[in-house]
Amino acid sequence: MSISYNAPQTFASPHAHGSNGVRRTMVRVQMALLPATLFGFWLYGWPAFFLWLITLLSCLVFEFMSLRLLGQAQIGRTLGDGSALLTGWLLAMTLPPWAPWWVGVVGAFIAIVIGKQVFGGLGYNVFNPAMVARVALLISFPLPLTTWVMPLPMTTALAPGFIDSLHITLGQVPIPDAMSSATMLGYAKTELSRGLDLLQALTAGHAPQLSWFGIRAGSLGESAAVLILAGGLFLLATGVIRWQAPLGVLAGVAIPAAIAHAVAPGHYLDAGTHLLSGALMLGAFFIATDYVTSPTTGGGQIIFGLGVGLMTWVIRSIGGYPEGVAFAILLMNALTPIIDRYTKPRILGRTRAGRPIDLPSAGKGA
Amino acid sequence: MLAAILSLTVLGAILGLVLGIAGRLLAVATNPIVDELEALLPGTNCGQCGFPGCSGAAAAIADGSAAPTCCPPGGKAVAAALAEKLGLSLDLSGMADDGPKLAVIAEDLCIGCCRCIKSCPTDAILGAPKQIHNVLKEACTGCAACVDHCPTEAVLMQPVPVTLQHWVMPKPMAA
Amino acid sequence: MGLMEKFFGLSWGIHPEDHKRPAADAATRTMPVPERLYVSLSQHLGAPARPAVLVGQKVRKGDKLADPQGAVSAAIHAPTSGTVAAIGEIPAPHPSGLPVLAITLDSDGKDEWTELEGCTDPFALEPAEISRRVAAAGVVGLGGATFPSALKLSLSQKSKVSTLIMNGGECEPYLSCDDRLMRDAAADIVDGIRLMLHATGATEALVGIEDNKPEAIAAMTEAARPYAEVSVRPVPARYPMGSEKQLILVLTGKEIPADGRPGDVGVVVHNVGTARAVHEAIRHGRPLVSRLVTVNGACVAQPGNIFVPVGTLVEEVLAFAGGLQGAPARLIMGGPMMGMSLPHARVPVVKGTSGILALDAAQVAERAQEPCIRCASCVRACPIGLLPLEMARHIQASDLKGAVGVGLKDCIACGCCAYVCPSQIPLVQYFAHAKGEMAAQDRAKLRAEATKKMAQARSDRLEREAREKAEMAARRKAERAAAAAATAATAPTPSSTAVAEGAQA
Amino acid sequence: MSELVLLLISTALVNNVVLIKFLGLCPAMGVSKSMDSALGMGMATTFVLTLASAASWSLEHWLLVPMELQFLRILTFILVIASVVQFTEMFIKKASPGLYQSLGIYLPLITTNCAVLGVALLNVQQGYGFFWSVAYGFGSALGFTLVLMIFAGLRERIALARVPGAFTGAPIAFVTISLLALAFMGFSGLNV
Repeated sequence: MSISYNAPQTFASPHAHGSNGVRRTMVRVQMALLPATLFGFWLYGWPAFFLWLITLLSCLVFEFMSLRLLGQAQIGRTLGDGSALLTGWLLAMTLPPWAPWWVGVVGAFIAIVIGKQVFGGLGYNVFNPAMVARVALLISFPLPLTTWVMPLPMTTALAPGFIDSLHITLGQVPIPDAMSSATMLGYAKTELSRGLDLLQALTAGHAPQLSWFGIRAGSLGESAAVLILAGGLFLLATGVIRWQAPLGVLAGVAIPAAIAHAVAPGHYLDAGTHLLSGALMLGAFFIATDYVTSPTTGGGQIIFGLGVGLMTWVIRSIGGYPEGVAFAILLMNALTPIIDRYTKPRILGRTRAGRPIDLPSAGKGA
Repeated sequence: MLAAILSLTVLGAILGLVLGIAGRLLAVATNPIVDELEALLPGTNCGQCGFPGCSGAAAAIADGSAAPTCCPPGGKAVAAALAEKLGLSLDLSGMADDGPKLAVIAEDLCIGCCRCIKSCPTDAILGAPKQIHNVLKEACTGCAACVDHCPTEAVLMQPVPVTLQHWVMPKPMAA
Repeated sequence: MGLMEKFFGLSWGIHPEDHKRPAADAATRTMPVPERLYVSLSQHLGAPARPAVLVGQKVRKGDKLADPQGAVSAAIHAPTSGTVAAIGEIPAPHPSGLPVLAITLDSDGKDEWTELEGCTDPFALEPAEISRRVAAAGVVGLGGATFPSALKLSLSQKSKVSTLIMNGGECEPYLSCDDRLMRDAAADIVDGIRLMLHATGATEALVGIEDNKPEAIAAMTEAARPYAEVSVRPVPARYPMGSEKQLILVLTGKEIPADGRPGDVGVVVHNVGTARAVHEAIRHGRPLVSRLVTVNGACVAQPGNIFVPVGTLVEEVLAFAGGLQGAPARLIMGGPMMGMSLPHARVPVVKGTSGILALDAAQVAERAQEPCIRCASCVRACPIGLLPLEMARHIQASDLKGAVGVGLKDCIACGCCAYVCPSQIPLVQYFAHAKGEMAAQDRAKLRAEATKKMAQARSDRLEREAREKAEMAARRKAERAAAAAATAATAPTPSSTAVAEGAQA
Repeated sequence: MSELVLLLISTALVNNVVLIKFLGLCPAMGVSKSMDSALGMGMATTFVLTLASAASWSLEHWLLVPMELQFLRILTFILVIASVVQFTEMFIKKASPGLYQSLGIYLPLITTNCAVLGVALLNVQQGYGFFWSVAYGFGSALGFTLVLMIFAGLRERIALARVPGAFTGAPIAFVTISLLALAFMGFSGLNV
């Protein structure tokens, strides 16, 4: 019997592979985002859905155009890995739900083109693209980026209909004052800057209420903290993310917040409010865990998380912006190469400094 | 006006004095880099760089009139060593280096004139008048100095054959 | 166990599906000697062996075909009786398919042993004599590294090792030849272990066997029961447990310095298959001419373990195992994690061939490559603590120095990183490429130094010739002057001509 | 004490010389290819800036103001800075030839580093006392070093990335530093 086999090329070992894949990871993250997103659609109505859709589609279009310009083959496969979709999704989660359409488009351009493709595409960007876009939008267009609406669940009478919603998203109808509202952090910042004490401000009748389930003003990724948390726990359970960075972020916010609140409750919000407000949960579980822009080792991820948390608290509490997660993430993204450099794992047979370890003196014969 | 001139003059003088003293105290003996560069070059004086011998090339590289990539027999390895010594970052990708080569003498063309033997910088060619010459593989550096000396074009430069011991796994294509 | 592992060390490595059964449970078969054998001269680490026979010479099984050449090398023996048909190049069992020197042997069908010098009381022999006999039998490490065993024994004796570790880990998926050998020939292996203890002067032997081989553990424990110095130690099944550094760490808790060898911490590691080869060599005087090979993979009709004469072509082994079912995606010599992909099946089995695998596409499970997303799976999987993703990025950018800076030289090429990579990046190929490039650079450097020496020699010669010429001219002039003065002409002295000619040569 | 910390935070982060004041961009772009040389440059600049702050305060208050020679401010400051830089250069050349080589032309160019002169001039405008002037200079230099280190770390990573041809080299460095500046804007309005 003759054996007819000819290797088509030189294969390098190993000749077996695990089943994990990029696409699977991306799909799982999107699955984890789904409950909070659907809840957000219900809570803020059709405009939220339109903005989400526009942002996602724009991301795909800009990714496609970049890849075309770069002359890459297999554009379809790269689009299919789900990374551009995920970036757009995360960006949409942080935008005010009733923001006009161009916010989504401009954001998508910044995220995909400036945040990612100019660095060489997936895996080479040094800043989280969604957060780059979020910060750039906030600084460039502060008004639409800080105009929040009261929750108007789709099932209620006041909610805008499909056509009205299109008008809102297309920016043809200004958001009525009666519907606009403030987020918890924005409210606290405004009241503090008016010289009011938080103790009085938060007990006032018009103060936004904190709620786990999130019937309140905010972005898609902000209102339902518990659903985001659930998504995060799903990712932890499936091994997509690891516990170090999220725990670091939560601890990094909660610890200074608790201390400061204990010292001066009139000036600093309590830890619970910090944890449930803003994009903190989203940031902790979905953005600080971004593989590309966070440190590689567990120790590095803890440092990274703590840094994000601490800077978030600093910016929220004593900075000029009501919300600081996006800034904090960008700052820690910038520090990631330095963290990586100093948290390398120890090589077997070498000291941390990289020199071969010494022999145990007893082990060596004469 | 006078105050301005005076104060500037005095200030300048004081600072100059301080620097002068510091210059004495912190003087560093600089060693001539030319020698170090020459030590890195093959030393065959084959002349392919266009300079008279390796010491000439070293001097030219040191004063910047020649690129560290000017030594063809040295290839990328020597260029990288030179660049590192000079503290230059070098783009070697553009450097023509299609692997090491060996001189081979075509026996049917060789007339035994001994000219190539005289030109070889490492005495790698064996032969006697009216005898077919041969190249010692171990001693040939692939500098190609002998090629032009052959009146019958019997010297050919051939790539060193790849063996099991010298095989290098190809670099993977990036995704 | 999982939780304990997570928190107390052992966080390295991977758990690939082992695919060892049913091949491991199938009874061992012995392959008949094929008509023609191709005995490679490079079956061991180090310099190829030098042929010691002539074409046309008749040999019997066990006759020496080639002598070791240099310090690290091993002798090669005839796997059967017959006639030397040729000494020349054949395709090597290597991914490149480049040629290797080999002795082609035509079998006479008798498979007749030469006179063998056995030994009934080997423990009366000097340790050095055991090493010598092991060397004469051409025994090399059968775990895959094929380091000459005799050299390892004598080095261990010199560095006074106290612990002999027997590697029965066999952590590579699919392979079961060590498992099978431990089940079938436990007594021989234990005898080999005791001989190696005697040869090295070590006081104890620890046999590390992964806990997914309960039959082997039972058989070895039973065989080792009478000997207090040999103890069987089950170790957790985890790839790469069979790696020297890992096994030593798990069994003794000792860590080998990056620039050191196991002997530095008083330990030496041998494969269990090697122990059996030592037993055969010392007790029966039989050189290493055949070995147990696992033939496995979805494309093999009758997977199992087969005793194969060294030099048999892979295609003949596969044919003996029932031939192929369907087209294999890859044909591999060794295990799937570190084995070599073969260019085709017309390459010979060598001493280090632990397995022949014909895997289908589903078993290889390789998908299209995607960009690195820095997920750090590879960092967690690496048993050495390296940063494979950073190394690959440096190599991709042709920055070999940077790659060395993040640990390229400590890489053991175990393949864990490439196995877990979700982007299917051929990390091991990057590292193999970089290591090859660096070796080439080192060779170029050596060559440059040699060139410099030769150029120096030439310029010295030219200088000397010029000086001699000048001296000769001066002498002639003096002689002419003297001759003129004496009005008697003399020829130049013959001796000086000889000197000049000598210099010319 | 806490005021000192706040001044350092304010000068290093909130009013960062490179990212907010856009001073010292030349070395920030030039010596940020590797973290080691960035650290060296940062330390050299820190040394020069701190010393120059002290010297310029002394000159301003003991020479220029008493003699009403404020119009010579830039001239004298440059003179002092140039001398300090010369001294630093000699020192580094002696102490660390490797660093000297990697800093290259940028070391003598600290003289014309606008961060140094800029901080010295700003310092005078602030009207601080001697100690606070030195702290101001030191804090600014700290911010400079921090940005240089961060930027160098990012560039080391980007050097291995497959940046599109049109963006390789300086363009991607500018994109990166602009995104870094974006991140630092988070500190703006920090109420310290």
